[in-house]
Amino acid sequence: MATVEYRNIAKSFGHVEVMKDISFGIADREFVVLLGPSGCGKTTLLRMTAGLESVTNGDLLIGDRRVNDVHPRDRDIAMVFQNYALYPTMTVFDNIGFSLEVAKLPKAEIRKKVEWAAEILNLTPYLGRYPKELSGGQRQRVAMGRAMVRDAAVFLFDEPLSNLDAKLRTHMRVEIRQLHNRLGTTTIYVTHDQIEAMTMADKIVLMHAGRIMQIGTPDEVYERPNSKYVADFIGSPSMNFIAGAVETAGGGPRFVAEGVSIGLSPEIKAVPGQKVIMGVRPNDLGISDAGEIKGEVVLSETTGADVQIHLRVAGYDAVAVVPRDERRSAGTAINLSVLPGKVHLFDAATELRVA
Amino acid sequence: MKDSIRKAHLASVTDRFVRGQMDRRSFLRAASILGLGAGALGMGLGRRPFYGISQASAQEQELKPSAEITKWLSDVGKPFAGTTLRLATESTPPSNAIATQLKQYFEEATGIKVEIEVLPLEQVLQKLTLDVASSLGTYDLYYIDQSWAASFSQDVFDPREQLKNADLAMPNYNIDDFLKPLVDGIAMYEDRMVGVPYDIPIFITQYRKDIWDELKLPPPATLEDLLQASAAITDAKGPNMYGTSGQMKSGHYSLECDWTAWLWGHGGSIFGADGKFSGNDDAGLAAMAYWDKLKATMPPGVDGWTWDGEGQSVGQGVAASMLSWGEFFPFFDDPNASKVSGLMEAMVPPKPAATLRTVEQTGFGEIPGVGHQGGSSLAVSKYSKNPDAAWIFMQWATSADTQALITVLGGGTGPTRTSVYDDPRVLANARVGAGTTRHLPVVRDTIANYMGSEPDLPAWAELSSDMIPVALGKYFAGQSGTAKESLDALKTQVDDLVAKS
Amino acid sequence: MNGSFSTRMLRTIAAWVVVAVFFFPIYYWTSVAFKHGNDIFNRPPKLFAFTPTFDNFQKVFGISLGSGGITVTPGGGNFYMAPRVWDSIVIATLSTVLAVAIATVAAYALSRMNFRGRHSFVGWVLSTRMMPPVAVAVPMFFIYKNFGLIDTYTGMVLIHALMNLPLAVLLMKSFFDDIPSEIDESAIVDGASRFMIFRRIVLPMAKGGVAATAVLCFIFSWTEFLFALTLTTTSLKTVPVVSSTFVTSIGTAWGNMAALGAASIIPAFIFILLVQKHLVRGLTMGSLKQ
Amino acid sequence: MRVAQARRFVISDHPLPWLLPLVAILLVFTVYPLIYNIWLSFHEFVPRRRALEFVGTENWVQLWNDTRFWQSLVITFTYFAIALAFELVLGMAIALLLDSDGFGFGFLRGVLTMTLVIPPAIVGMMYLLMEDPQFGVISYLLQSIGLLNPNNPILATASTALAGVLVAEIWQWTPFMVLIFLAGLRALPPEPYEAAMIDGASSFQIFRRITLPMMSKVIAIAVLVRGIDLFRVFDYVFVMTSGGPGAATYSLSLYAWQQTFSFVKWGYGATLSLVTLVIILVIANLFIRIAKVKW
Repeated sequence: MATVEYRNIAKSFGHVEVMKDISFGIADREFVVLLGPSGCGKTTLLRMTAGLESVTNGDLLIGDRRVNDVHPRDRDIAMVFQNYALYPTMTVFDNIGFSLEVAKLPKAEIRKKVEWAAEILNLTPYLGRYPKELSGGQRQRVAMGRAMVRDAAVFLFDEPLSNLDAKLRTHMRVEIRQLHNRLGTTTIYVTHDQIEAMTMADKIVLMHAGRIMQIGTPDEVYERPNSKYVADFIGSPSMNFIAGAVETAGGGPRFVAEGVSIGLSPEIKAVPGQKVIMGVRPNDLGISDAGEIKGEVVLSETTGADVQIHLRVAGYDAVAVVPRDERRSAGTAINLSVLPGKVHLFDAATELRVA
Repeated sequence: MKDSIRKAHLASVTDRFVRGQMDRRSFLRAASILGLGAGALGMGLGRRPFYGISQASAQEQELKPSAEITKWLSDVGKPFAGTTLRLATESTPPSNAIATQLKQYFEEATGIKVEIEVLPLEQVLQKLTLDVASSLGTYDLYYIDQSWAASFSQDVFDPREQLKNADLAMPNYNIDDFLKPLVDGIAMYEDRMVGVPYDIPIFITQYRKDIWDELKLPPPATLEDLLQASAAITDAKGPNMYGTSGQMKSGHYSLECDWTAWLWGHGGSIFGADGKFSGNDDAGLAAMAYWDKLKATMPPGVDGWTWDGEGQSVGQGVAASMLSWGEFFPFFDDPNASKVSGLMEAMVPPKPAATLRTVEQTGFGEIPGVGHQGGSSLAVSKYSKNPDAAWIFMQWATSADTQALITVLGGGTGPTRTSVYDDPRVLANARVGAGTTRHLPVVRDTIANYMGSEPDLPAWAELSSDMIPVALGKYFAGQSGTAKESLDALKTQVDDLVAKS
Repeated sequence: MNGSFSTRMLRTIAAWVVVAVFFFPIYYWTSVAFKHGNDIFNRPPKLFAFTPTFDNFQKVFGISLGSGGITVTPGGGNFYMAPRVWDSIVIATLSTVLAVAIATVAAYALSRMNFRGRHSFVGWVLSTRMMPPVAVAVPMFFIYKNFGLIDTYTGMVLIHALMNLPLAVLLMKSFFDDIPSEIDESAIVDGASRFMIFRRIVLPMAKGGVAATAVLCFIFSWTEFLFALTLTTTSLKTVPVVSSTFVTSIGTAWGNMAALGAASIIPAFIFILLVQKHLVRGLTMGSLKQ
Repeated sequence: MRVAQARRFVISDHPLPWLLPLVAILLVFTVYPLIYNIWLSFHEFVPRRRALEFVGTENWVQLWNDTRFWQSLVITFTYFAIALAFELVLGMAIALLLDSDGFGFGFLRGVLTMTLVIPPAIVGMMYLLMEDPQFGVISYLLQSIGLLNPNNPILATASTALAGVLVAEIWQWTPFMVLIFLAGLRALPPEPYEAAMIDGASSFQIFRRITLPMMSKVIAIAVLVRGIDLFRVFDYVFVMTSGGPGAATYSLSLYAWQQTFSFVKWGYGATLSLVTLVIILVIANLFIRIAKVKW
C-alpha cells in the first residue's frame, strides 16, 4: 500500500506544454478519480504515474520514493487499460498470470492467485478461453484480474468502463468499488463520466486543459464547486446559470436579473453591484406560486420518477427537476423557488465562486 | 558371334529401341543376349541415372578409356590424388559427355576429383572474367571460345611448353594430330597457343534431301544455288515450309555468325589489312543484298531465333535447310526430337560468290570462309593452384581415345583430331538415328577446306556479341535505314572501339 | 457485401476466368514438360492432343518412371537436377528464417521505440534494396572469396537474407504498427522485459504477418538468379541458375527445362500451403484492431 | 486508436541491440559495395595489364555522351511506368474480385500465387516459347484472330518487342500486387463500408472514397517495392530479346550487366549501376514525399 504524490508536475510534448504545475497528494488506500473531458490531461497524468510517459518537470512520488526515472515494472503498480489490452494469444489464465510468470513465481502459487482472482471476478469457468471468446464485461474483468493478482501498491484505471453498455457499466462500477473496499489498494481512476466519479471516488480531481480545477470529495465538489466550470461539469442535468448582479436594496443581499430576484444567504460575501452568475441545480428548484423566479415552460420530459421541465428564464435556458405529478404544459408561466443555501454565485469575470 | 557382327546387330537393336519401335523389355532381352548386363545399362536409381541409356551407352562395355591410358593416369596422377579440379564450360557435347559419363574413369584412376560447371556461353565468360580479373584461380581449366582467345591468351599456359615436362606428358599425346586449321583458327593468338582445340561446331549445309528431290532442285553447291532453291521451296510450299532458316536474333552472338558466312562468301571481310572495319565495302554490301533476298525466303520470325529456333525450324519441318552448326545434324536424325529423321543430308558449305580474301588481306588473323567455325579450346589457367593435375586432366580430355568416346557418347559432335575421324567406334555410328556420326566426313572436309575464322582481338567479345549483332538487328528491324547507312554507322562505332582498346 | 445471387454467380465466374487466364501459361509450360521435342515445336501449338512422356522428368530427376521411349536430347544428358532442387530448398528455407528473424527483431524496435532519426533509418533500410544486383555481385564476389564463402550454403543464405531484409523489415514494421501499443504497455506494467514482450506477446500476435513475410522472402530467394550465379561454382547451385544450363550449344532442352520448372513450382507451393493457415490469419488481422 | 499509436513510449530500452544485426549485415553487404562502386567508377579495368587503373572522371564523361545509356534510360522508364500502371490497376481489380469468402476463392488465391514461385529467368523462357512466331501459342492465337501479322514476330519487331516482354512481367507480378492488396483489404474494418452502404454510395464511390484512402499505405508499400524492382529489370529482357531488336528493349540493368561481365568494363558498369541507384533513390524519395508515406 502506498501514497502517491505529485509535486509541480509539468509535461511537454516537444515544444507544446500540455500540463503545468500539478501538485496534489493521494493518501494510502484512497480511491481517487481523475475527472475531466477528453484532452484535459488526465490520461497523460495517469500514464506518467505508470511510467509510460516521461515527466518533463517536477517530482512524482510513490510511497516515499521519487519514481520519475523508475521503470514501470519497478514502480509497484498495476494498470487496467481502456481497451483492456488483453494478450489475444493467451488464455484468460495466462493473461491473468502473466505478470506472476514474469516475476518467476512458482507454478503452484501462480495457479492459486489466478484462481483466487477468478473466483472473486466470477471468471472461473472461463480460465481456458481466449479473449476473443469473451463478452465485453468478461474481458473487463480479466483486465481487472490481471491487476489484482499483482499485489501492487497502486492500481491505475484508464477509463476501464467506457467500452461497456450502460447497464454493465453500472454493475461494474459497483464491483470495482467493492473490490477496492476488499483489497484496499490505493487507486487512481481516470474517467470523463462524472457519475462514475461521483459514485466511486473518495476524492475527485477535476482537470481541465492541463490544470486542476478542484480537488475534493464528491460531496464537496457537488455542493461547493469552486468555479463555474466545475459546477457545470458536475451534476446531471447540468446546473442552471443566469447572469445578473448583486443588489442590497431593501434588506439583505439579493441576486437580481430580469424576472428573477432571490435573497442570498448572509454568509455570501458579495459586493453590491458586483456582476455575478447565479447557479442553481435543477433538483434544487421547486414550483411555488410565491417563487421569485419567473419562467415559461418550453417542454416537460418525464424520466420516470421525475419530470424535467425545460424553461426560459430571463432569456436563459433552464431545467427544473420536479416530482412527476408536477407536470406543466408548454407555454405556461410558472414561478420557481430555491432555498438560499442552494444558490451558487460565481464572479462574472473570473467565474470563480463568490463565497 | 564375330565381334563386328555383334556390334552391328547391337547398333540396329539399339536404334530400333531409340526410335521407339521396340519396347523396353524386348530391348533388354536382346541386349542381354548380346552380352550386356542391365548394370551396364545404368538402370534404376543408382549413381548413374536412367538418362545414361542411349544408343551409345548400350555399347558401354567397349566405350571405356583404353587400359593403357588408365594405367598412365593412375601412375602419373597418384601424387595429386585428393585434389579437386574445376572447369567452367559451355554446355557442349564434349563437356556433357565428360561431365556425365567419362570423368568417373579419370577420377577412379587418379583420385583427382573433377567438378565441371556447365553454363550457357555468356555465363562462362562472366565466370572466367571474374576469375582472371581477380587472379583467384577458382577454375583450374578454362574453356575458351575462339572469340575470347585474345582476351585470355596471357592467362593460360601454352600447351607446347607444358609438353616439355616429360614427367607429366601423356604417351602418344601427339599434339600434331589436331587438325591444323583448328589450331590456327581457334587456339593460336599471335605466337601463343591458347590451349588445344577442344570442340568444333562449324557451319555445314544441312538440307532436306526429300524436298530437294521432290522439287528436282540441284544440291546447294553455291550461294546462288542455295538462294534459288530456297526461293523455289518457299514459293512452292510456303507458309507451311520455307526454303532455309537462320539464327538472326538481334543483339545475339548468333546473328554475327550468320553475317560472317555471307560476308566472307561474297569476298568481304570484317577487317581490312589496315585493321579498320571493312564490312561496309562493296563486297559487304553485296553480302547484305544477298542476305536480304535470302531472308525473304526464311520463315517469319527468323529474326527472333538463335541457333535453337533455327534448329527447331528445320527439325520440325518448317524450314527445308540451314547453313549452320553441324552439331545439329545428330539432333535431326533423332526421331524423338525431330520430324525429319533420316531425311537430312549434309554437305560442305556453298561455294562463295566471289574470291575469298586471304588472311593477309584481312586484319587480326581473320580467316574468310563460308564454313564459320565456333570452336573452343581447353587450357590450364595460370592462376590454378594445381596446374600439373589440371594438365594431366587436359591431356586426357583432349586425347584421341577420350575424344573418340566423346564423339560417340556426346551425340556426334565434330572431333578436333584427325585420327578420331577414322576411329572404328566413331565410324560404327554412321547410320541414321540419334547420335549419328554420318555427317562427320563433311565436317572434316569443311574444316580442311571451307572453314572461316573470326578475328582475334581483345575487343572482339564486345564486337561480336553486342556491337555487330545490335547494329544488324537494328537494320533488320528497319530502325537504321539502308544497309549502307547501317554498316557505315557500324564502322564508326567499331573503329572507335578498336582504337580505344 | 453480399449482393444478389446473380451478382455472386457473376463474380465467381469472373474470378475463375481471371485465374484461368493466369494459370494458362503454367498449364502450357507443364504440358511442355510431358512432351517429346516433336510436340513442343509443332504448328499449330499442341495444347492437349499429345502423347505424354515422363522422359523429361526421368532425365532431370534421374529416376525411372516406368517404360517409355528414350530420347537423346541436344546436350546429351547433363541435366540431373535433383540435388539442385535440394540446394534451392535449403537456401530458400534458411535464408527466409534468417531474414525473418533479423527483420522482426529490428521491425519491433522500429515500430515501438522512439529514437532520433528513426524515419531516415527506415528510409536507409529501404534504399539498400535499390542498388542494382550487378553492382553488389562484383564486390560480394571478392568478399566471399576472401572469407571462403563462395560455393557455400552459408554464403548463399547470407546474401539472400540480405536481399530480402529491406522488404521484410518494412512489412513486419507495418504489421507491428497495427498491433495496439497498449498491449506492450500493459505488459511493461506487468513487469515484462522488452524481449519477453516481443517473444511472448507481440510476435505471436503478428504470426500472420510473419507468415506473409516469410512467403515473400522464400519466393524471392527461390527465384533469385544473379547472386546465385556469381557466388557459386560447382558444389551448389539453385534452380534458376541451372535452368539456364538447358540452353546449350546445340539448342535448348525445352522439355527438360520445363520439367525442372514445373517440378520446382511444387516445393515453393508446398511452403506457401504450409503457411497458408497463418497467412489467412495474417490477412485478417484487422479483427484484432479495436 | 490512431492517437494511441502516435504516442510512443518514452520508457524504452535502447533500440541498438534490436537493430544491431540488421545494421551489421546491411553495413557489410551494402555500404561496402556502394563505396566500392563509387571507387570503381573512377577506375577502369585494363585487360592488357589485368589491373584496375585510375581514369578520373572519364567514365562519367563517357556516360554523359553515351547515347546507348540515354536510350536505355528511356526504355527503362517506359517499362517501369507501363508495368507499374498495369500491375497496380490489374492487381487492385483482381484483389477486389478475389476478396470474397465464397466457395473456392481461397483455392483461386492460392493458384494465382503460383506465378510468383517460377524464377523470372524461366518465365522469360516460357514466354519466349509462347511468343515464338512459328511455334508459340500466343503468337498462334493472335495470328488466328487477325491481331498479329505473321510477318511481324512479336519479339523481333521494334514496336511490339517491349510489349512482348511486358506481358511476361505483368503476368508474373500482378499476383504479387494481388497478394499485398488482399492483405490490405482483409485488414480493413467493416464499419465504414456499412456506413457508406447505408448512405447509399455506389460501389465505385465506396471504392474511391473509402477503400482507396484506407489502403493508401499498403498501396504505397507495394508501389515502392515493385517500382524499385521494375527499375532494375534484367531477367526478362536478357532471356527474351537480348535487348533487341536493335536496342528497343535494352534496359539499364542489362546494359550494366553486359558492360561488367561481358566486356570487363567494371568501372563503366559501376558508373551505370550508381546512376541507376541515384535515379531510383530520387524517384522513391519523391514518391515518399508526394504520397506522404509515413514509416
